[in-house]
This record gives sequence, C-alpha cells and structure tokens, in this order.
Amino acid sequence: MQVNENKEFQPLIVAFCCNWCSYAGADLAGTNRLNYPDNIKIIRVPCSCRVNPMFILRAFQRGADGVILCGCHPGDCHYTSGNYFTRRRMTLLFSMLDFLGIERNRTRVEWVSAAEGAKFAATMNEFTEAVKKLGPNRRLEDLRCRKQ
Amino acid sequence: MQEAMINKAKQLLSEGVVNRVIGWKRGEFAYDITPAVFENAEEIEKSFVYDDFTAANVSKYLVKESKKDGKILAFLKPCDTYSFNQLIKEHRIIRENVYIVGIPGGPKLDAEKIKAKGITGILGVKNENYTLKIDTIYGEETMPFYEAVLDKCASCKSKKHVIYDELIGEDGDTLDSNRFDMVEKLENMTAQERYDFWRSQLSKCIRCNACRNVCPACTCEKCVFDNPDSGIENKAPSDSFEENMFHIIRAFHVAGRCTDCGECSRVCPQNIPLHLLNRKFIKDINTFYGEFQAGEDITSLAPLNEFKQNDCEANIIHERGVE
Amino acid sequence: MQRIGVFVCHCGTNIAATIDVKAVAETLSKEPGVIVSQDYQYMCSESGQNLVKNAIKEHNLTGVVVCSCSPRMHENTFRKAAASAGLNPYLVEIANIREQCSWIHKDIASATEKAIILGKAAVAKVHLNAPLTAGESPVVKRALVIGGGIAGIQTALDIAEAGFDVDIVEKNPTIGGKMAQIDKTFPTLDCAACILTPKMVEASQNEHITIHSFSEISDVKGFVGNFTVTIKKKARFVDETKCTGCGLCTEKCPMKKVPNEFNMGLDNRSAIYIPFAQAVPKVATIDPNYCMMMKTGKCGICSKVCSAGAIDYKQQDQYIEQKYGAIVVATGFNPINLDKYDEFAYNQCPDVVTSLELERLMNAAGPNGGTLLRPSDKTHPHKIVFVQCVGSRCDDSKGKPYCSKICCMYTAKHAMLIREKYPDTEVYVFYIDVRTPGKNFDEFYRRAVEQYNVHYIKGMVGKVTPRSDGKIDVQASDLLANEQLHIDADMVVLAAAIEPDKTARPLATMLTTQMDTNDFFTEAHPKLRPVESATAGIFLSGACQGPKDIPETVAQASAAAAKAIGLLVKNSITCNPCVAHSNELMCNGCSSCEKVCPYGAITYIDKEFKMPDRTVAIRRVASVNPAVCQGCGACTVACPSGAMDLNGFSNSQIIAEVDAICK
Amino acid sequence: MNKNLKEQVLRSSGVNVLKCMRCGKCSGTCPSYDEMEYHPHQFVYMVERGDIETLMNSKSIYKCLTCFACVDRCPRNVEPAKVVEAVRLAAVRQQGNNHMNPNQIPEMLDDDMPQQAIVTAFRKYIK
Repeated sequence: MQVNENKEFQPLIVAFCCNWCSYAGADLAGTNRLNYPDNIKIIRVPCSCRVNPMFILRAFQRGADGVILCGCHPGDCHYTSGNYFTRRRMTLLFSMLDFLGIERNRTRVEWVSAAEGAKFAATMNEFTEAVKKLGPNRRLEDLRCRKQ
Repeated sequence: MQEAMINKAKQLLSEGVVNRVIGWKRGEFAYDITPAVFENAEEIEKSFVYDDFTAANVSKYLVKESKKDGKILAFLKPCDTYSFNQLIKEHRIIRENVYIVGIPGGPKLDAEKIKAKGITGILGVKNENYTLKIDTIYGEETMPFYEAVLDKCASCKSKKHVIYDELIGEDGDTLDSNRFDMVEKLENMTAQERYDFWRSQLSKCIRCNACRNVCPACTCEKCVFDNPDSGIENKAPSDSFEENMFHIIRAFHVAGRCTDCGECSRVCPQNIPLHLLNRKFIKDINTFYGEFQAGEDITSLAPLNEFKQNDCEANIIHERGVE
Repeated sequence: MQRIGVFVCHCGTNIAATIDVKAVAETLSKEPGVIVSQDYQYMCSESGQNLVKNAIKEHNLTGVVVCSCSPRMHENTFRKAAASAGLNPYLVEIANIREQCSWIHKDIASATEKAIILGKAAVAKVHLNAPLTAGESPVVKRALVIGGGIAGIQTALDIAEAGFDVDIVEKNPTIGGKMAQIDKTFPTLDCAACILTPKMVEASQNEHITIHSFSEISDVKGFVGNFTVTIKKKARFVDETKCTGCGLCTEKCPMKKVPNEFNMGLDNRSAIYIPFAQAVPKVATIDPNYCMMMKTGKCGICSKVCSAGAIDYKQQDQYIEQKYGAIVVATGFNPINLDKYDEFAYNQCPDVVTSLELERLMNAAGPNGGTLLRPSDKTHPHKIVFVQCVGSRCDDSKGKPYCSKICCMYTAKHAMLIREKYPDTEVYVFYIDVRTPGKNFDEFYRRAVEQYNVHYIKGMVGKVTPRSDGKIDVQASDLLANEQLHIDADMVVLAAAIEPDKTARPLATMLTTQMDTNDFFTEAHPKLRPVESATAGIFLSGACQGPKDIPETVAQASAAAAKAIGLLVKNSITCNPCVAHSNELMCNGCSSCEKVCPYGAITYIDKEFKMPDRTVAIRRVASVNPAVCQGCGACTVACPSGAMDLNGFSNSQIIAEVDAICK
Repeated sequence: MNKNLKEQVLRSSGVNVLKCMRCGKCSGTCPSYDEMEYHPHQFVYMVERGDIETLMNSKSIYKCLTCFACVDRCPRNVEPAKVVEAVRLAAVRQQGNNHMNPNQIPEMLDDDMPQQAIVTAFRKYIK
C-alpha cells in the first residue's frame, strides 16, 4: 500500500452499540451536535452481550483498524445482566489478543448511558486518536481483504 | 499396573457390571498408543496396553460410548477425571453408563524427546531409578527419565481423581505446579516479541484439526469452523489471519471449560504450544475472577457463564503489563 | 432474488444540508438487489410513507431500507407502513444517517461517504432479514400477590376491583404485616389500625380475593401470562374452615409462656394463638414448638374446649397448584438484627429498644395497654434518647449502605407522641442528617422541634452503658456545640435499619427476577418502569423494592396493580419476535445458554434424531420459549457451537453489516 | 493548606477521609474527648481540608490513646485513629521542631524520670 505522506492515516473503526443505552447515547451526541470523527461506524445490537468475538475478529479481518464495544453501565443493562457477561467475555478476549501481540489499544469496551451523549462523543474522539497513533492494523488483517 | 487393570477389566466384564471396556492398544510403534474399546476378555488379554507412553485421555470417547447400550468401563488418570467431570457438567456424558476405575497417572513419556536424543527404532522403555533404559532395534540406550517426560506431565496440576467408582492404587493430591511460568514469560515480553513468537508458532499450523479432535472440550455436534453459516467457516488457513482466528476462537470457546489436560499440544504434529493459549485464559480467569479449575466439580458455573457485579473492567488489559 | 427498495430522507435540511442525498440514493441503487432507490423531503410524513408503500406494491419489494433518522425515532413508523402495504414489518431496516451522521459531521464529502457506507450496511443486512411473526401466548386471568402487608392488600384490592381473581399468599397466620404492628402513622398521627383493619376486612370479604395465610411459595414455573405456582399451606393444626375465631382455646391453653412475635417478644402468648384481635383470617394457629400436646402427647385442652371441632393435631402441610397470569411481589421488610452493635447495649439492657418495639410499647393493644413504661421495671421513663441511623448508611462491613428512609419521620413521630402524652419526659434525638422529603414531612419534623421542644442534637451516640442504678449512660457527641455529652437516660430507642425479608432471596431465584446486593428486588427501569421487574409478568409492590413509607408503599401497590391489570385484561400477549432460537441439529445440550439467560427462557428437551447412519439417537437440546425470551442475545455468544441465534440480529446479519462497513 | 503534608498523612494512614459522613460517632465514643483540643471527627475533617499543621501543633495528637474505639464504631470504616496516628507520625518525623536541645536535658532530670525517657530524649537530640 502506498502511504500518502500528505494525507493523515484515517482508521476504520467499528463501534458495536447496545440499542438501549449506547446507541441512544450516540443519538444524543447527534441531537446535541457533538462532533466525533466519521471514522466511527456504528452497528446496532440489542445488547452488548450480543457481540460475539467472531464479529470483532471479522471486522479486523475485513480491514477495521479498531473495534469499540459500548453498552449500558454495569447494573443498568436493559436485560439486567447482559453487560456483566460482556465484561467478562471481552476482558478475556482482549487479554488474549494482547497475549498474541496484537496492539491492545485497537480494542476497547466503554459504558455509555443514554444520557451520556457527551461521553459518547469524547470516547469516540479519544479512541480514534488512539487508533490513529497505532497506524493501520497489520497484525490481525486478512491479506486477501486488503484494500488496493 | 497393566496386569491389575486387565484383571479388573476381566472381572467387571465377567460379573456383567460392564459390557465394554475403553482402554488403549498399541499401534505400529511401541510409543504409538491409542484409545480402543474392548468387548471381551480375549481382546483385552491380547492387546490391552497401559505403559509409560499411554498418555491419551479417553474421556472424550465416552461422549459417544456412554450413549450406547450397557455400561462401559473406563480407566481414568487423574487429569482425565477432570475432563470427564466437565463433560458430565455439560450433559455430554451419561454418568450412569460409565464405570470409572481411577488409575495413577504419569509422568508419561514423549517419544519425540527420546528421538531428539538421536535414539530411534524404539522397541520399549524401562524406568530404572529415573534412568530411562530404551530398548531399540540397535541395542539398549539410556537417558535421564525426566528429560523424556511429556511437557503436560512436567507441569502436572493434580494427582487427585475428582470422580471415580473405584481406585487402583492410592489417590493423590492437587499439586503446586509451575504451569503458568511460560505464560508469564510471554506476558513480560513486548507486544512485538509476543507477536513474533506467536507468528513463528501459529504459522506452522497445517490445520490438521488434531487439537480440535482430541480436545475433550471440543465436542460440538458441528464445529463453527465447519459450518458455512457461522461466518468464520474455514477449512485450511490461507493466511496469518486465519491461523490466528482458528486458535483464538478455539481457545475462547473452551475458556472456562478447558481443564488444562494438555492434549492439544501433545497431539500437535507441528509442536505448537497450543496449551499456552488455554493456560492464558485459565490464568486470567484465576486472576480476575478467582481460582477456578474446570472439571473440579459438576455444579459450579463456568466463569464465562456467571459474573460478579464488581468484576474488573475490560480496560484492566490496557493498564497492566507490557504493551 | 431480493427486490430491495432504498428510501433516502432529506429531513428538510437536517440531513440534506450535510449529506448529498441524491448521491446516496444514486450509489445505493447500484447495490446488489436494490431495484428502486429514491429520496424525499420528509420520509416520515404521510406522503413519504405513501412513497414507500407504493414502491412496495409497485415493485413487489422483498426488503426496504430507509436512510433517515435513528431507528429509535421512526423504525416503528416505517414498519407499520410496510405492514400496511403487505410487506412483513421485520423486512425494514433503518440506516441512521441523521443522529449518527449528518448531525455530527461538517464535511459534505466525508459525511456523504459515511452515509453511503451506513446505507450499504443496511442493504447488506436486509438481504438476510427473514419475515418474522409475533407469536401470541394466552393470559390466565388470575393474579398472585406474595405478601399480605399493606402493599399486598392494596394491590390485591385494586386487582379485585377490576374484576380479576387474586390470591394473597402470606407466610404469617394473619395478613396485615408491619403496618398492623404500628401505633400511629406520620405525618397525620392517625391510628394505623383504624386505616388498615378495614382494608384487611375488605380483602377477606371480597369475592375475588382468596387469602392463603400461613402459606409459602414453594415453586414457580412458567412465564408471563401463564405461571404455575405451587403454594405450601403450612399445617396450623386448626381447620380454617371450622374455626370461628372465638378465642376460647387461647384462653384455656395452659402453655402461656411463648414470646409474642406480634408484640416483638415484649410479652407472652399461648401456644395456640390468634396474633391479634383484628387478625384476618381470624383463625387460631398452634405453635408446635410449644404445644404440650404436640410435644408430649399430654394436654389436648384446646381440642376439648373447641365447640367447632376445629383442632387437628395431625394436620399436614398441604400443597396447592394454581395458574396465574401475573405475579406481584410484596414481601416487605424487617428491622435488622442488632447483635453486632454492642455499643448500643441492645442485648444487655431491656430498656434499649428498637423503634418497632416502641410502637408496641405505646400501642393500646400492646404489652402495657398503651402506657409507656420501661420494659425492665415498668416505671415511667423521664428521659428518652433516640438514636438515628443504627445500621443504616454504613460501610458494607458495618451494616446497610443505604438510608432506610422512614426512620427520621417515625422518630419525629415517636418524639412528638411522647412529648404530647407525657410532657414531663425529656426527649433527645441524635441525628446525622434529618431527611424529610415528602409532603408535610419537614413541617412535621419542625413541629417536633418548635412545638414539642424535642431536643435534636447533631451527632452520633458513641456508647450506651446500662448503669447499676437503672439509668442508662448515653455518651454522644454534639458536633455543633463541639462537646461530648453524657445523658442519664431512662430509655434508649434505636432506629434500626430495615432490610428486605429473608424469604425474598429464594423467592427471587424461583421467579428469575433480579435483586441488588442488598436483596431488594431490582425494577425493570429505575425511572421509567419502577413497579415492574425485568422479568415479564412479575411486578413489585412496596418495600421489597426499596425502603418506603406507607403512602409510597400504597402508591406503588396501586401502580403494580394497574400494571398487573393491564396484563390481565389482555386475552393474549404479543411476543417480541426478535427472540433467540436454537438450531437443534447443532445444539450440544451443554446448558451454557441456560446459565446466562436472565429470564429462564431456555429449557432442555430430550429429542429423537435420525442419524445419518439411520439409527435414532436421543439428544438433549435447548428450546427457547419465545414468550419469555426478551432477545438480548447473551445465549448466542455463550453457545460454543453457534446453534443459538437471534432473530433480527442474527450472526449472519451482523457479519454482513461488518463486511459492508469494512469493505 | 499544605498539599504535601496532606498527601503524606493520607498515604501513611491509608485512610480515605472522603468516606466520612460527619456523623460524629468517633467523637461520641472517644474516651479522651475532653482532653483533646481537636476531636477525632475534626481530625478527619481537617485532614480533608488539608489543615494539618494546626493539628500537628496541637497537643491533641498526644492525647489519643489509640484505643481504636472510633475505628471499631465508625459506621463507614473511616478509621479516625489511624488519621490521628498519621498526623502524630508527621509531627515526629519533622526534623528539628520537637527535638530537644542538649541544654534542656539536665534541668529536666529528676529522680522520677525513667531511664528510658532520658535515653529517648537523647535519641531525639538535634543534629
């Protein structure tokens, strides 16, 4: 891939947001016109616990440079316990990715409530910056899926 | 030991307690011992083997065998009993259909390690005061016993049978093993070093599926990797991503269920230390959620199937160790 | 072949100002399967909806993607429109290009690019959408109320009022609960019995209400609209149908040394007893731990004096099974055990009492007939110290972390009543904060201070020491005067923290409802659904959900009743079709999914399968009850074999979205 | 307010003074209350405000019996006695201020003075 020196690296980031808190938080960020980078593409899931590690790997495979998972704050899950399971699953998965030497800052879990539009925007700004610093995802990509 | 086991098997068969026996028999080479089901005393007399090369865990075979008519006798080493228990917990084995005789475990030997010493044509081995006497077609060779022990036995976690109907020999205890040493060593490397280490290992993977087929936790009716609808179907790793993905997902699927029996690494023809991935999860589970040994009992909830409200947050990963 | 229609909304300038909607429509029209792609000013308007409807009919669409505002705004609108045009509503997907695109980005080129990607993801997903039909499940027109305190009684009365049968299950021999033990109520100071007992009688006489007193829940099965509950009627050794409640047996019973629970053990009752005069049902109960006949086989006096022949020493526990459409939990509270607070000398000195004990001491039906006397020597106390927050607002290791909420008000009430009735008595109240939010509450507290001259002291009591002269030394700090006080009190009253009843935890397990770490039931939403549990069909009434005073309890009880009635009036309930389902061919029967399901929606069945080798195998497989499943998807990830999937958010749909975004 | 001192006291005591809800039970329970100029609850509050020098200069730090009644009874596990101890330590650790001058020692000697006290006094000898 040719690196254009003039153009800043623009990462592709997939954000999984639970329908009840984080997706609503993202909507609120929009309603309040709080800017965050267009690198973020949101996928709506009913609950953060719906996110299968396979989806995250799939995103990296297809060229995502970062994946962030947002759910309700612990204790506030619409389904009462979903995000507690998410927390354990993602802690272990991210730990494993880290163990395999994949940059740990490409993955993140954040709790964003429906009232935290500002937090959503701030989190996305911050995460995009962090991923930008890491550069393109090379350690967990599928060469066949690399964009020309 | 082999003699006592054969006698026990014949006795239980003749008493009608069981109608089959799962044990091991010899393959082409002396060190090539594989699980086998015996249906009568003659077969047992003829080919039942239990020796220093008999490392295979027969628990997984009981998923199918326990669903057949009649009761089957299974000889389980301590490490095998953990796998067996875990399978009962997951309703994969019908407990009533298995008669378990607990037998003392290893340390078992690794033929590869003997061969690495340049010793070939192995016909048989004998352990005399921790010197291994190896009978080969070229004559007798010797080497220190412990240099030939399987990695999984060298870091044995327990000599205790967690489930059995009767025991041959004495029951042991759980051990303080050093099994997390290598995981820790890797954790203390930089991310680049870890990445290089795992690339060098996982790139050897030929996707023979031996790890999956031997793993007592991998008993799915249909594996997600064989399922075209799963989104991650894949038969052969065509690049680094798929090499990684298979082993990440496999380790994740057995996380909290893996009893650390070490069979995956034992059977890997490419000698990839796959057990390190499972141990990493076990170590994380122990650190984050409290000590947990899969298969220790049949009632506790798997760590990924329960939670505490004050569990650590996922960002603990970002805050610790070496980037 | 899919025939998908894409509809891009301008939302006036809300979207169109930052996104080139024409370009979006144009680009998406080239996506596979898309046969019509249009843009319009306001897609949610009637003419916008007609555009969608006409396109569905005209092009015989198999899927619709609307690029517009958040699905949280108008997903339902477009689903309804699709349904009215004959397209299954679940074949509609929304691409959120307003809240999550046009409103947050400024650069037209990049915002348009992002909108196209979001649109492509929605198209990719809709390719895999399956038509879903919401199932229906019948509703049993009967409600169960667990707990017969004021909360349970009020809920039952309201449900009965609406014409539905309702059963109250109460573990004690009588309904009435804590309110029956209370003397007066704040802030009006009217007598608790005078307002409660008519309600108790009303409940017992209502044709729709059945009271199972001295009973417990032993099992709950089923789901919303269709619960099957097993009620254990504990043996009371008296035939309820025969007993007239005349009370002769209780008078004649020779065993009179049983601590009286109703009076907090401050006096005694007989082994056969009726808790109090206004008990409902007014039926005697034999306490087998004290009854001479039950213990030694010698006595039988009650049986001899009972002209109704109601006594039955051989009575056994009885189990009744009953079906319900809705369940209301009203298990209430108890004051905490004060054993670990040695500094207050509660266990050393009979004159250190809890507030609930004080209620009984002051009650006309209490041990002293309404005259306030010290329990130790039955003398009139002249100095009384109240200690607030005993066991409330503590670190977890020291007590309850929450504020018990009712103590400030009942202490003001006690102080006022004592000063009113015994003006020669000095009353001190040691407080940390006085918390009086509520109608007429602060006025009430100020009256205690200004009109009744109760001494409120900011500070906490450090140590209570009974003295040999019968006085009690109360050592405390006065934070405002910055000095340490010693008061030689005659009585000390502790405002003990309240906690949920001990039966609540096992009940929550049976009901698969959630509890917080303090064992209070968790409501479905702390603000918007405060009387529902997260489990459909289970409602919460009263202090089982959190500390509450009587007006709040009654308000919540009626609210819970309204919610239950709202469920019971329906003949059947529509289920959310976006539920999990298990592919039986792949299911291992490992129970992982069952363990993570917060609703108990997954059960296991043994099912016969024809194997490839023509044999028949019986396998244990998961089965999801679509009426109970709420569609969170926790099970789909717990399932190692990928047998469990979620309608509307299937693995392949989400992966298609990921692919479309990452392409 | 001395930020370093506050941090030192917080660190050496291990106490989170923010947990205090100002109930005063510590002072209500303190047996040396009347001996003290500043009382246990004030210690907690003043440390939170960072007003530590005042406490260090007060005799109160030596009046605490370290009986731990306040620690035992504090409903929120604030552990006031540990704060008092930490302030006392801060005072002891100060170079100079509270140390004795050799000239002072002889005039303090009398028959009732325990040997240990004299040795201790010399240990604190100003350098």
